[in-house]
Amino acid sequence: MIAAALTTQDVDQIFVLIKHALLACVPAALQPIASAVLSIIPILVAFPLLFAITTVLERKGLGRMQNRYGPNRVGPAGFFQPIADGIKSLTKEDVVPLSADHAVHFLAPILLVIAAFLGYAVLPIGRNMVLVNLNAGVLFFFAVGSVVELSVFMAGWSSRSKYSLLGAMRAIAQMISYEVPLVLASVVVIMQAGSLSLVTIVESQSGYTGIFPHWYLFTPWGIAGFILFMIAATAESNRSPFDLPEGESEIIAGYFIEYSGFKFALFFLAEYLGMFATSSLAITLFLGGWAAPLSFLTFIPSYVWFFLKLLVLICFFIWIRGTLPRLRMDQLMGFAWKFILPMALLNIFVAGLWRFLPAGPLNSIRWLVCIGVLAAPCIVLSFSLKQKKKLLVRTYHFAE
Amino acid sequence: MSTLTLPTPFLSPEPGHEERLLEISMGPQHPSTHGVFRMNVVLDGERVVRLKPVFGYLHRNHEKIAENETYLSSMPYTDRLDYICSLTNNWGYALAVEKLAGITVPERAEYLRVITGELTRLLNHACLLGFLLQDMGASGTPLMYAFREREKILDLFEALTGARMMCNYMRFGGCRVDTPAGWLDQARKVVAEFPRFLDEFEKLLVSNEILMERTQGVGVLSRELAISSAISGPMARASGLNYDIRKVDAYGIYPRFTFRVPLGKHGDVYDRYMIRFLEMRESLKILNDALRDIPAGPIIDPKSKPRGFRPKPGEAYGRIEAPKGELGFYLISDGSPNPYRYRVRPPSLINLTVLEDLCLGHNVADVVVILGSVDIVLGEVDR
Amino acid sequence: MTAPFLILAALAVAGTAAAMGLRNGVHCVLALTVGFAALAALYLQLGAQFVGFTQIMVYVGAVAILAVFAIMMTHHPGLIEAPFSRNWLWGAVIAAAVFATLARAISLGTASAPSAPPEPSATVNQIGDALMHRYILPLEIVGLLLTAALIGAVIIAIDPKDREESE
Amino acid sequence: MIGNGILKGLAETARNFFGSYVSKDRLTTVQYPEQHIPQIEATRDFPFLVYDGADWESGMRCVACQICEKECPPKCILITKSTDKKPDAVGKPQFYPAVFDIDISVCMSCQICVEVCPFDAIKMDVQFDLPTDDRFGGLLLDRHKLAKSNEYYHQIHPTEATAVDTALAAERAKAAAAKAAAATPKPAAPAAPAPAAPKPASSTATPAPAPVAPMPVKPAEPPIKPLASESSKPGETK
Repeated sequence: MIAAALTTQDVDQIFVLIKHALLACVPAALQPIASAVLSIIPILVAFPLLFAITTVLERKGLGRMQNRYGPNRVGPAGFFQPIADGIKSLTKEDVVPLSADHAVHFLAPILLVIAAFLGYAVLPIGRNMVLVNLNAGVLFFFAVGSVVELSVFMAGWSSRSKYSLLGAMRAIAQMISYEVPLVLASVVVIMQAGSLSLVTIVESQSGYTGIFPHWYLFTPWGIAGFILFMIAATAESNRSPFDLPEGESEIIAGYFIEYSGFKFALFFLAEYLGMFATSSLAITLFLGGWAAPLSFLTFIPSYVWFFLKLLVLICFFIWIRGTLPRLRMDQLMGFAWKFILPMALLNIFVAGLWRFLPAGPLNSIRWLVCIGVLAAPCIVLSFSLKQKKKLLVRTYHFAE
Repeated sequence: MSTLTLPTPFLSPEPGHEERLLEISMGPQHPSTHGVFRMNVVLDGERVVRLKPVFGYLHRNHEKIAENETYLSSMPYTDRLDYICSLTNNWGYALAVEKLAGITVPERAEYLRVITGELTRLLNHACLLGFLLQDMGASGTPLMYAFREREKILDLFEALTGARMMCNYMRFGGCRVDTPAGWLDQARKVVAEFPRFLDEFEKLLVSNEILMERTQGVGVLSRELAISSAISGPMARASGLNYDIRKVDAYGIYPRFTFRVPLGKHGDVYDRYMIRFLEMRESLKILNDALRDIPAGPIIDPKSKPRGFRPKPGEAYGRIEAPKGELGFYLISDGSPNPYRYRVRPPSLINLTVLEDLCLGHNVADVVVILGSVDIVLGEVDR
Repeated sequence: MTAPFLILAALAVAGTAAAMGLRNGVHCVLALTVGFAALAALYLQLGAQFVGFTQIMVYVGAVAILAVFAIMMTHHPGLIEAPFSRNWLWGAVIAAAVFATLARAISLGTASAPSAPPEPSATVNQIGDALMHRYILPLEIVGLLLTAALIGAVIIAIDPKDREESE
Repeated sequence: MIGNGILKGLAETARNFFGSYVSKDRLTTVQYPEQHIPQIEATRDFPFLVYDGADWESGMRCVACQICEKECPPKCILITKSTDKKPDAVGKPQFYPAVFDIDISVCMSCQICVEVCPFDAIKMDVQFDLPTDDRFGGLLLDRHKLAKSNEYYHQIHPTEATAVDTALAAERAKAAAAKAAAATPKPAAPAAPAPAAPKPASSTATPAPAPVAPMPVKPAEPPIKPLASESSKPGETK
């Protein structure tokens, strides 16, 4: 009976409706607090759960790419593995180095996790499902992201270990370097949408032409911006091939080498939360947020689309991790400052060009011009590398 | 951060910079030191200013033990030198003893030695490339592919010798057992399928830009330094040194096979990587020929006996082209059942001597990659 | 004076006071960061989102990190040997003078008038408009200055050996 | 064009990802406690002592000659000779080991003892799951623990065991003939009749296996410890 009464719109808004129903039971004086709690709890549940699922997916996916099974012992097809891991990390001894700065050492993982969670406050997870619709949502997101750097430094410095210090230095340098292109890559969207509010940005992409959506991805600057954003996001969340701060084969675990037990798990949690958050931002900025990819698919609830898109991006991250070797520190910085940053600036120029070039019948010319401007430096770079005989597959001669 | 003063560094930092140096100890417990190897690295930022290799954590007194054992009893110990390539170690030792005692090897045994030796080269190079990429942070994917292929070769070894890694297969004057029925066919199948792995590997990583960026121009070993430091094996050949003992000494029946020796030009990590890659293709040629031509016949010289083996007084140095380089065994006999002197020339150790020269001025991350490209096995370095 | 304001103000004062009082340099910076964050929260409370988030981004994300790096680069990371100068009396006099000036300015200013807080009207759009129209020249000058500083920093950072090679 | 190699690599890992669901060749993992790889006949692990007949003590082939003790590279064998004698596998009265210990925590499975044994008394086992919670005693196997029947030997190394039996039967026949020639009133009664001694296929006395059996041999349910899996087919997850 209830199922019959529910329209697709109700299903779409079911969490919002439940929240309102629950709020009605609370005395009016407590309603602001209750509202906040009811909004925060789903996020505190959903994303750590996603973290748990991702760890299994990642291990199984990597395993399959490497022609292994991956974890398959705990629960059905190994999907209860995170529970076992969680119990393990909770019951492990918490070793703190004797010379460590205990207070800072203790605070670092907590601050890191808090910072990682804060970013979700402005992300619209579904239609009408955003914690706070801030006027300067994008700015808030990046501001919170900068707190991560500080906590990484706290972790690395307070451990009093050379490896952690090296790892923290690498991490901070990398995060600061890639934050610039990350922001610049999102600036194009802000320019187009004319707002820093993520809700407005999603709404501005919500129309359809025929069955195809108006995502910013389907513009030249959108594609370029998305690629640049994802590269920067990979680096920002310390994922392979930019996982130098952890650099397992070089500096073992980087800034959290001296952590054990649950604190170690917190670092992993924060890292994955950061990855989800930046991916979510990418979805919001370029992939239409919670909007359905084709107009006739709108009957599926918006939050389902959001998480599906997120899963696709996560799988892409896993795929990249299974394939590529790691860059070196100087190459990483060079890549950020010499390639990604100029390309992001060029992309802003292209976005302006796109805005002022006439649309309509000359649309294809607009496309060609924009793509040409973006592709030219890449082609020049490839050509000049060839001229300099760099990055070439060499030929070898043989002695009989 | 520890401070230290430098006596006479190779690459001296700017004056006043000494205090900023960071000395870190990589190893003996470290994910990418290939065993229990330690490097005391002095860093200026992330740049290596000094590097001191520390080894001996795996020292097992191999040479002294061998001097107190019979000749035959040392054979299983040679398995444990370079524990990835036990069969080539066996071969080197058997060759030295055969030289010492003047034993000949029957034809079928020679073929079996070539087949097992080249299979060993395949698995060593495949694993090395996997490990090298693991050191570069490729999350184990190439390594797992290499291990998948290695498994097939190890199955062959187990069927032939009874053990997967510690084969203990060769004897003075031949080999211990003949091939079981169907072994040669299975070996042919493995060899025929191996190029598929090489193609896969090539597609996966040979043209990868990140790999090239990481390896080209890193850890350059000049031809002159390679010669003056007695570097051998793929490492020397990557520096353009045409020195392959299979060609130079023409030991065993190698002259019967046509194969080419790939030579590098730059001597950097990328060349060392590619030379090994190309060598695998050449090994496959040898294997195809050997598996086609292997004759029937005895597998061990009838004069060779397991008990009471006493070579006449004298000395001998037998060497082979092991996958890692020139593996030599030097023996002095005084006519007793034990060698009077037993000495191994391990390719890993001697190739490792240039590590500091290769690493200076590079990054910590490069140190790991350079060490990986030297291809060491600590069982052999420390003995 | 609402409760959130009191808490945040207390946090800001405590953070900055700890930054002066702590003996460990890195601890000082971390305490200062707490002060910055509390200040940012105060801005947010006043409805100035842009300023608040910029405060976090610039001060917590950049300035604190910069300060930390500066401390690490000095010879003795960690302990500061003599945190109190012998001329502390002069410091106290100057601090008192500054406080008196500011207090007088505030007490004379219009802000002290106990009127209802104005509606927060400075949206991001308006700030952008103001920067791009009215204050375009100062903005460009600041941008040029920062670019020059950036290039200068890069030149200083280049290794002398590399510089010789490139020349 | 830059980025080409990276895309090629991505395509390759994707191919392997899907390939691992389709091709057995790609997913070679054997899930150990449930699955076992087929036993390879030549496999060797730790030595054991062969006995003929039903009684391990009287049927033991070892004559305590101590050659293996001397030749053992890591010196993990300890033998004490008996004071009295008992008939050996051929029927001659011989010493027997009063103590025969192998410390398998020292043993390196090199098979030298098997090679040097003139009596085919010590052979290599295939059993590898020998965990124990007793660090010192548990891994020190005495002669009772080491003694395994000839039937077991046939199960784990059929080709080799057949060759050994053939050679032993020939020697026994020779010994019987010698005894008959010496006109002893009592005919030789071997301590243990060779179990189903097959017809001599070759007259060589070396234990070189004749290339008869196909290479990977699955033992037909050995009585000691089932090595073959009883559970799911390989390639299946739980």
